[in-house]
Amino acid sequence: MPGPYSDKVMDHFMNPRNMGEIEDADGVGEVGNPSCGDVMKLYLKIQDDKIVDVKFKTFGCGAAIASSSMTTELIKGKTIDEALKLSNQAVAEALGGLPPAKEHCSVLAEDALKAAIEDYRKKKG
Amino acid sequence: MPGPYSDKVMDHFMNPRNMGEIEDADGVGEVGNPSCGDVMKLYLKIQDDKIVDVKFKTFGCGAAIASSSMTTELIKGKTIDEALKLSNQAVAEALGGLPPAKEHCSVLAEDALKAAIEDYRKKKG
Amino acid sequence: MKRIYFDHSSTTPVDNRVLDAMLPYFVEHFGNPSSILIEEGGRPHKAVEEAREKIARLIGAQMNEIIFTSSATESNNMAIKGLALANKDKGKHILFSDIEHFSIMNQADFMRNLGFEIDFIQVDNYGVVDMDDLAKKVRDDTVLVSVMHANLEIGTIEPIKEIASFLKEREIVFHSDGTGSCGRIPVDVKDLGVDSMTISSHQFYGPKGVAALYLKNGMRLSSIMHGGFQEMGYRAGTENVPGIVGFGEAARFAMEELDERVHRLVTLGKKLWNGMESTIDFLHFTGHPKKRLPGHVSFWIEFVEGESLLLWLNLNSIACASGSACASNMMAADETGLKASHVLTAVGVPPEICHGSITFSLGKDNTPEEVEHVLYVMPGIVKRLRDMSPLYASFRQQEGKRK
Amino acid sequence: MKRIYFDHSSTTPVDNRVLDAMLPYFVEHFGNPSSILIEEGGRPHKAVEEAREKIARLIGAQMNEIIFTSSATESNNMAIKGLALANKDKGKHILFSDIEHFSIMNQADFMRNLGFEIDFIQVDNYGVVDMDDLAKKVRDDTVLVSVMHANLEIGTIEPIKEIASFLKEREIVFHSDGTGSCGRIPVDVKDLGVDSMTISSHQFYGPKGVAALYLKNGMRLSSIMHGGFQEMGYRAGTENVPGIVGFGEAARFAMEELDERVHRLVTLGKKLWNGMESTIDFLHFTGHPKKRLPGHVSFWIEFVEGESLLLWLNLNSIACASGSACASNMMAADETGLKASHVLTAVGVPPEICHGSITFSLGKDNTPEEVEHVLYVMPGIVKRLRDMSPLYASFRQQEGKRK
Ligand SMILES: Cc1ncc(COP(=O)(O)O)c(C=O)c1O
Ligand SMILES: Cc1ncc(COP(=O)(O)O)c(C=O)c1O
Repeated sequence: MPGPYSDKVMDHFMNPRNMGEIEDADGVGEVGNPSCGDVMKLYLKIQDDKIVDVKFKTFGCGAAIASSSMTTELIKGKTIDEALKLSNQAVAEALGGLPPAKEHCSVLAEDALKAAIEDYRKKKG
Repeated sequence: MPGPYSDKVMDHFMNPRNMGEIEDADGVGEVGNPSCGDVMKLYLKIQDDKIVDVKFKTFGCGAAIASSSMTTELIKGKTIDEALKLSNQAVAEALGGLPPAKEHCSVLAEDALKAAIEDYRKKKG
Repeated sequence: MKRIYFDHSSTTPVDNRVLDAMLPYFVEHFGNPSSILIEEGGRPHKAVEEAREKIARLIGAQMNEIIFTSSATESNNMAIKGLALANKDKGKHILFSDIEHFSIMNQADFMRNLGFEIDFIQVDNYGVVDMDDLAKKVRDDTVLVSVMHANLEIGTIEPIKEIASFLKEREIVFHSDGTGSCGRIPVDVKDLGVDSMTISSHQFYGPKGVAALYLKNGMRLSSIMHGGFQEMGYRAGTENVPGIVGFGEAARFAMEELDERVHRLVTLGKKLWNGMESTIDFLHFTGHPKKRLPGHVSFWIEFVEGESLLLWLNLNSIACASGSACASNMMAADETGLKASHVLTAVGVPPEICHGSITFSLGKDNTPEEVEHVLYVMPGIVKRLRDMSPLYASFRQQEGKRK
Repeated sequence: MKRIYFDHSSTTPVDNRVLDAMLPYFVEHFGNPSSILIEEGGRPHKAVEEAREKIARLIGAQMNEIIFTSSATESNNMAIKGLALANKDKGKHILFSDIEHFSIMNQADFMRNLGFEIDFIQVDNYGVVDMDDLAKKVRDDTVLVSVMHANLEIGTIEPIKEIASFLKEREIVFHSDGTGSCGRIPVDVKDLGVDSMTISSHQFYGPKGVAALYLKNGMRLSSIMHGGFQEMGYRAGTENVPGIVGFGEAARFAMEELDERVHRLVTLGKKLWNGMESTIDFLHFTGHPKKRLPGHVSFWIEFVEGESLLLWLNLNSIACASGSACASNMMAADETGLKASHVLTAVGVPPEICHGSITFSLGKDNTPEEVEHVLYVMPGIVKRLRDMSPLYASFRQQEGKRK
């Protein structure tokens, strides 16, 4: 299908990786606002500063879902510090690019990740 | 040919009746001005107040040539008084109508006729 | 799989019979209709006038009340700018309904720069213009009012006749955008009483690149497209002859087959509406339940985002629109293009939902089987997206607690 | 008898190869290019962008410098109104050449109403813009100058590059109407140095109903067609997809075959020019003898009225134009439409002659045999009309006396 979304975006939209919840997550981040169209929730399972499991739930457009999915793939197995270095551009790039009007979706993914890590740190104290 | 001119107009344009000059005309009328695009010259041969012969020369558009030709047909054999009653509408009607932008051509024909008759009357004294 | 096209609000395919009528005018009868002194111009000239007559007949107008343009957008621009400028001695105040298409709405700034004042008439929750609000907003210096005939996003048909008679008493010029109505439902401009109306070819199986403005005899309109003497001086530029011919044929077929088409579409629309209602929970229809375009079903679904729904439908070979059919532009330079639909906001849909609206607009060639297939596919997609939604998860949790 | 079409200034037939490229976009790929989220929109969207690239390549522009419109007239309106309004803080003074097409000229009153001041630049007897007059008329508050690239009535090609560099120094925006040049002769907008240029599809075997405006990157232009987000926000309205596709293909063929076409037309034009010169007395060519469009031969003949000449040629299966190709409108409401051509008046042709001008504009498919046939037919028609002319009679009489 020729369209605004790359094949990678469509692949992650159709087959989202790591979709779901983690019951006993160590960190949870929820960002976005339904009034802007997208809500993203990220669950992290962390052991020894390493992200051993990650899941997401997203209400949003194709780009939002694909960005969430790609973010989980990119951070799984990484240390927290490595994960924090993940920029929204990196997510967009890994997806083969996003239409200009949709770049904010990759920003949302970055924000969700940061919020989840912050939540983890807060919980950890 | 579908076009702005009626078949009658095209017939008189292609086969103008009474085109030419009368060497020893009793009345000659020339009207129009090259700057308005049309010049019409009408020659009358008159016997006993009756138009026994008529010829014209015209520089002008299709409507001007057809109006001249039709005018000569309509007045041939008529008395001067009858001829003077010929209106430009009658000429246009006889031609099956003229496009609005070309109605002035039939006016020109009427004017040429009047000028020729005036010339005749002046010459007669 | 064969595609199921439920997006006739965005555009329609050209009818094969319409294309056949257009074909001779590209190569064979290619002449310029203004070149009527040569044979090449005669046939195209005649073809344009015949098409004009067909459009006129479709909407009950006189031939010389039809001005050809290049799009509904151009007709709307011509009407608002042209009528306001020509009548500005009467006043500077203009009213648009709150649910006008962008091709009306986005003229507001330009008109303000020309010294006009723009106000907006409210609609009720069904998208029907509020006559009381109109009465309240009309002023002594109101010169022009624009209310569309039918809204392609939510399907609602407006009380044009009522508005026209209200405005006539006050001698206010009334333009109605008939993009959604002409060719789809019976339209009689004399009966409606409008002063001008936009008609769009590609909304009823005619080609893109051509439209018309009905302009009532005697109305003053300033040209905004200056040049040669085409279209009675209202709209300059060499005529799009094949486009106009196709538009004319499409109008002829729309007229001949109108009853049949409406009947079919009403039936299909009802089937789709009822099916949706019974299979999808937390579903909200938009627009008026009765006074609406035949075969037009629009709604939003709680906890389901519209674009994702649209993408999944597309992957299932079903074409529809989300948000305004013509308006949503993903290729916008940045995210400012992604505003919530002003139409849905106007009918009171909460902004977070506006992105979730879907419009199914059926056409003359859709079938009951297609409706059934859509009804069969929908619940699965809705479930899938809800399962992904953190909003739905927390809603279910809350619900669980309440029980 | 097969028609001999020598009126390519008025319009051209669509190339069969162009029509073939358009056909899939009426019925099969009918989608709205803005609906890019559904499959139906993808292909049309891509087709529009591919066409944009072809137009850009034809004139040496970037893709994002091409805005599609519905006609050369619309492009000219968009350019003059849009550039003047967007830059009005720089000044209120606008200059048009004396030989601009009506689609530029007839904007003067509208622009004056918006507070602009319009002056006109003179041309010499060949129709070439007088650089001295331009220098004299340019003011500190001159904001915009419009000079066409090639005049379709008299064939003259203007010194656009020279004008552009003169204006660039003064930071004055420069629009050039390339309706007559683009697709006919090599055009490189960067080399010419124009800020905007009009390109017309139906002037080079593309369909009617579509054209474009080249707008140099960085130029400010106010939209005059408000609505959706099409054409980068410069020009709203659903795209005329098949028209745009055809325009693109026509541009591609024009580019690929340009040298060949020009070569052929120069040869045919020379043959016609020389033949006319040697067989018709009291004949006066109009326009520049060298700097002119290939295959374009325009003239007036003493004692022969143009419309009658054109009608007789038509009866002999020869199509040409008299007066301005696009301007003459016999169906005008009254005789005010029959003014002498402002172009011919500007090049110093006496008004009584203006009605007598003829333009032969040849195209890629004309043949030497056709030129020969026209040369064979002309003298008889000229004689026939002179024999009817009282002016010629009195001229001959005078001549006789002199001898
Ligand atoms: C009500 C209405 N008016 C006008 C338009 C503009 O139509 P176009 O893009 O064909 O100019 C639309 C587009 O869908 C519309 O819905
Ligand atoms: C130089 C020039 N510009 C613009 C136009 C207008 O073209 P259109 O009628 O296709 O809009 C013409 C028409 O012949 C022309 O000669």
